[in-house]
Amino acid sequence: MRAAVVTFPGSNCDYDLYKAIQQVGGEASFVWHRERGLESYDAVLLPGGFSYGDYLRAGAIARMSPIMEDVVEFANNGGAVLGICNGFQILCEAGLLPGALVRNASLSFQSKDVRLRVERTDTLFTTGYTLGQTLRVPIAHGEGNYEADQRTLEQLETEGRVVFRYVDQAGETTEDANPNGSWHNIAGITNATGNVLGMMPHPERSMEQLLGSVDGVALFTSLGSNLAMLTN
Amino acid sequence: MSQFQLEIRVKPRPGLLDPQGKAIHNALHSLGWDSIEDVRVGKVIYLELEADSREIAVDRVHAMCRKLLSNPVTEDFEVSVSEEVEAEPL
Amino acid sequence: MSQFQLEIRVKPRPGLLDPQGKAIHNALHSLGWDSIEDVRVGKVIYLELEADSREIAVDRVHAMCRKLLSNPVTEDFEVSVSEEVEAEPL
Amino acid sequence: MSKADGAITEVPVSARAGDPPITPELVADHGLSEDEYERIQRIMGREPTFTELGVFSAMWSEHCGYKNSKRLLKLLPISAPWVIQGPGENAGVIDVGDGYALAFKIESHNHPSAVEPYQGAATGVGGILRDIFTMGARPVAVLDSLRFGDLTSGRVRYLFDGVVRGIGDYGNCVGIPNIGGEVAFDRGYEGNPIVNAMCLGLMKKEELITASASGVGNTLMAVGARTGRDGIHGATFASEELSEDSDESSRPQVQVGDPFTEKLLLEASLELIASGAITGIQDMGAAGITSSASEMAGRAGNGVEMEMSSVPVREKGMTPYEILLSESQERMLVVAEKGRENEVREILEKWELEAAEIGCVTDDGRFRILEDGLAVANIPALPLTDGCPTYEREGLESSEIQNLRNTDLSEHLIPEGDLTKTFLKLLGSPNVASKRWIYHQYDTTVRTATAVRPGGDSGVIRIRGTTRAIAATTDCNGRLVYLEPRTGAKIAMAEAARNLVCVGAVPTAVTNNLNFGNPLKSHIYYQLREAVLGMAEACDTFETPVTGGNVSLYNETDGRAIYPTPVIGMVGVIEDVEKITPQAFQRTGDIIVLLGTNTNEIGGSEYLYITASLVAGTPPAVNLDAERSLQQTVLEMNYELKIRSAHDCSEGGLACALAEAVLGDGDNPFGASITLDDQIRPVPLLFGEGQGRIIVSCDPLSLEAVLRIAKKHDVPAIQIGYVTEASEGFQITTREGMVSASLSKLSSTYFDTLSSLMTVTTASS
Ligand SMILES: Nc1ncnc2c1ncn2[C@@H]1O[C@H](COP(=O)(O)OP(=O)(O)O)[C@@H](O)[C@H]1O
Ligand SMILES: [Mg+2]
Repeated sequence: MRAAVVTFPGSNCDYDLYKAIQQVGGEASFVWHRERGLESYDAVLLPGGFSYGDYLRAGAIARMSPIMEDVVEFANNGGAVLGICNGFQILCEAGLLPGALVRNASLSFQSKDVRLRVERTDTLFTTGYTLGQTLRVPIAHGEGNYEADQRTLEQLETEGRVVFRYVDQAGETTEDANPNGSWHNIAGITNATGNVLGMMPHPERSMEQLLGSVDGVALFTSLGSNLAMLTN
Repeated sequence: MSQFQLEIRVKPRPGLLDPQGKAIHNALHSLGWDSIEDVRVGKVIYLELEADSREIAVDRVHAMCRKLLSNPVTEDFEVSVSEEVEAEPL
Repeated sequence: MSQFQLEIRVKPRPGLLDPQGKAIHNALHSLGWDSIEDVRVGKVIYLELEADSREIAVDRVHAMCRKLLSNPVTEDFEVSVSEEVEAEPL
Repeated sequence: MSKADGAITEVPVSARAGDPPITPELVADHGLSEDEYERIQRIMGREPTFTELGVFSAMWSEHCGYKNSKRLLKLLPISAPWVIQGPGENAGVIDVGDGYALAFKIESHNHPSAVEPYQGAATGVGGILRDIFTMGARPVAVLDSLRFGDLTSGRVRYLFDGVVRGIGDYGNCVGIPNIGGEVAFDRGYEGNPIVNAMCLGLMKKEELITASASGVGNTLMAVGARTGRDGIHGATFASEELSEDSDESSRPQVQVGDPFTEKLLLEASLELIASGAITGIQDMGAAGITSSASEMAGRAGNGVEMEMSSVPVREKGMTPYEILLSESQERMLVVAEKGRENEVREILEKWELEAAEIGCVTDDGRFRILEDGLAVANIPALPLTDGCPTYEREGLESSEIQNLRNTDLSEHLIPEGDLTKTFLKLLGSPNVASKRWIYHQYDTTVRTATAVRPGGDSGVIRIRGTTRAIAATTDCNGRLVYLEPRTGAKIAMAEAARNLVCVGAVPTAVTNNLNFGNPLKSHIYYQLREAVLGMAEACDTFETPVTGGNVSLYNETDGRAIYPTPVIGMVGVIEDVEKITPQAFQRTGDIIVLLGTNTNEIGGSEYLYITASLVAGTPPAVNLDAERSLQQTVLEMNYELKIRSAHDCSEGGLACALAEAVLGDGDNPFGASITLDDQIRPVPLLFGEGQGRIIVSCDPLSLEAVLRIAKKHDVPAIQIGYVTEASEGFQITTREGMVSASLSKLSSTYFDTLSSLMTVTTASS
């Protein structure tokens, strides 16, 4: 897999994502937000961080970068696009995913391990998981509260586009398990065609037991092997 | 050409959650101000702009709001001109 | 008793750096709006309040601003009444 | 003009129109004594201009000139074979093996945080990050050491909340994980919070760069954010006591941090250093351009000339005085090699930042400032940076503290009521309870290197591409330093080292932050000197040299000083990341062993504060040699893979340390069954803060080896119990009663205290 890690001024999880791709045998390259052209990549990854300081709204200014036109085109052509944390926020601002990520209900930044339940195992990113599997992955964000209008929310549920939800140790979507107030404990969603995934938690930080968890590995291996199948 | 001072108020859409408004509401209550209702918190952006007319200035700022300054999914905006100063002739 | 709708604008004090304003300014520039100057970003808070008179309502909100809604060290505030509705007699 | 400076064709200095005349009042307002002003006149050979007075005032402030601490700091051991850079640079640097060097330093932002907690703390983090990356190192971790008054006060909650948000928002945005710190709440810090931030940076050894203005003719460039009117005279301000009206008068001095610009500046600076286009780089920190330029000139033995109208400013009409003394954040001074200025500009442009040529390095040893070509300041650089008079004062212990120390505590040795109740009260005190409410607001895992997050004895960052890791901790119990400064400082050192060995790290070097009151008062000077002496002795014994630090004096409100608080930031090296030892128990059936000896001491304990609102008595005795043996014992057990957990005893004593070891991060708690056989009353036994104790747990099969290793080092070791299932609860039995609680009770007591205290509204006044 040749993956582009798109970096914006203020991205700070770019290197972590780059390393995650390498760890699963992929080939990662940084693409600076002012560059153009993503034709040569199999996947486009938008990393976490604070693009433009998250000033105005998280992702709002980054979404205006030249490279974003290419990201939109890449996604519209069915290319695999993954946005993590700030990357998710940018994807929403760019209209590639519906809804918006607003201030955490607690009004505080939340940094800790959460548990996620896998709700879809038929996307490019999640074939390596089993349905209902619980993952332990860190979050670190101040604006991860997923919001949309009622119609969009219902559509997401009826079309089964929620990929990850925050759950408790028992795997239940309780209020206590919800770190930011997201509607229906949403932690990650996909677009209608399933090729764009946005998620607030950081699977790229769950790649080694030494650092606390290896539950993110399957996401990157899924992506790698699915892309390999597609190109063959 | 005149110089305009504009004020843009961006506020959460009615019906959507406003955690900040809720927190302020609670805080005011616990400080004893209890006859308060319906607290909403938004952003206000001030900027100065040169334009041929007030209408053009406002139009331009509306365009900025639609493109960048507000998120149509969660926010509404209002623009007002707070001052107009004739630019000095060159 | 009347019901008042108030609008409170809290903005960074002049002279202090406003990183958010700066970033928005730069973003607007790079989108081609280049005749813009002096972008500052603040908060706007809307709330409703019951009080005997407009003056009392404003006074009360001033007190809230000093105590909670604004940071006296870094921010200035302005209060305006946007609507007054006679409360229904009981 | 004095001949000695070698000045031949000296540019005449013009007094600027509009500058106030120099009067004794103006001199005093600048924080300079009459003697100091005379000295300035001798150095200058004439009366200084207003601009020059401002420059001297900043450079000779306590903050930059270390007037009252320099002589004491000389007493600290600073060398060891692994020290690459000792005190005097932006940060200390040590060799951590495999070709890597670690830059690290701690810095205070107490005064700004007292006035504006959010921005004060945020800009504190910004400053310490810059100190690290200007050495050529990439910041990889931050820690924060905080002190506040009691949380019952709304103002204190406001300060605490603002400080934590400020630290979090800044570090999170730049993307540097927080790996630990400490916080204490005590009326001794009411009105005068302490906010110290420590940063660690890694580099390859050959990437080290120092901050000196070398190469005559090279170009000085101002890089990063523009200069505004914020924080003018911050350095002088930080060297004064706060008074009732500080709030009002110091408002214009508030600096606002911009972490986004910092992140860009960080990347740009590391790229600049790697490019080789620059020979020196320094943060414009306290005293702004003035100190960065004069210090860089001083280090190289050169001079500098700068044109003020070339400095990019944020506001119109700024005077040279204001530009020179502004402490606007996120700015750097860079020395570009002549002819390579464009490379510098290009790198900065890529990162969407500005770079402006503002002057050059000269050979005449002068600090010369021009405004539109006219000299407005012309000062010999060396006396400016090194000529600040230093003082040695008389130190005398106050009798009040002698009396406190001699307080009869015997009545407090007897527990009031139920032991379990007392225990839970202590475990739920803000000083002992989990600090989760804080570090859940800090990104702790960004950069994917955090092997031990906040919540353990030390934070640990692995070095990618090697098997190594760095551990770091900050420690100081101000109450103990207050009661007996020398002992208290040794205890801070001992605790820091224990925290390091508990994760398996060899204590290697120290940075420190001396937070004290007004040194002109003899009892404060006494505290300062004693604390430095205690620290020095411990540094010698532990072989942990001091490579840098920070001094923050005048921490007083309305004449009342804070507890003397010499915060120790200690770093250690772990050779094999696989051997990192956790704090929490790991397996049911494991044996719990206490290393060290329980004592009858309760002086200065959290127990006294909680139950009797007392800060009194003699601090626990500390034996540095015994501490050293204890450290070596734990390290050997770790190295031999004999222990499964290790946790030291500090605030709250043995009982609270055991509770922390069963709870872990709350996710997967254990139970424990403990029997303490000592002939000691239960209060000091359970809650006393006797030094030199570490709790380890091991597989029953390793017990013999554990006891053997302890014996070899002459460290007392005794089996005190074993790890059980959580459902079996937590019990400690003593000869005179027991503590017993369910894990859910322990857990809610320990984890929920801070957050429930902080959900109460925090108004700013
Ligand atoms: N201000 C803070 N920032 C980050 N972590 C903190 C802070 N205060 C405390 N912690 C963390 O909470 C844990 C307990 O702190 P403390 O009781 O001071 O530990 P110790 O007694 O071992 O020094 C440590 O892991 C520490 O790093
Ligand atoms: Mg400890």
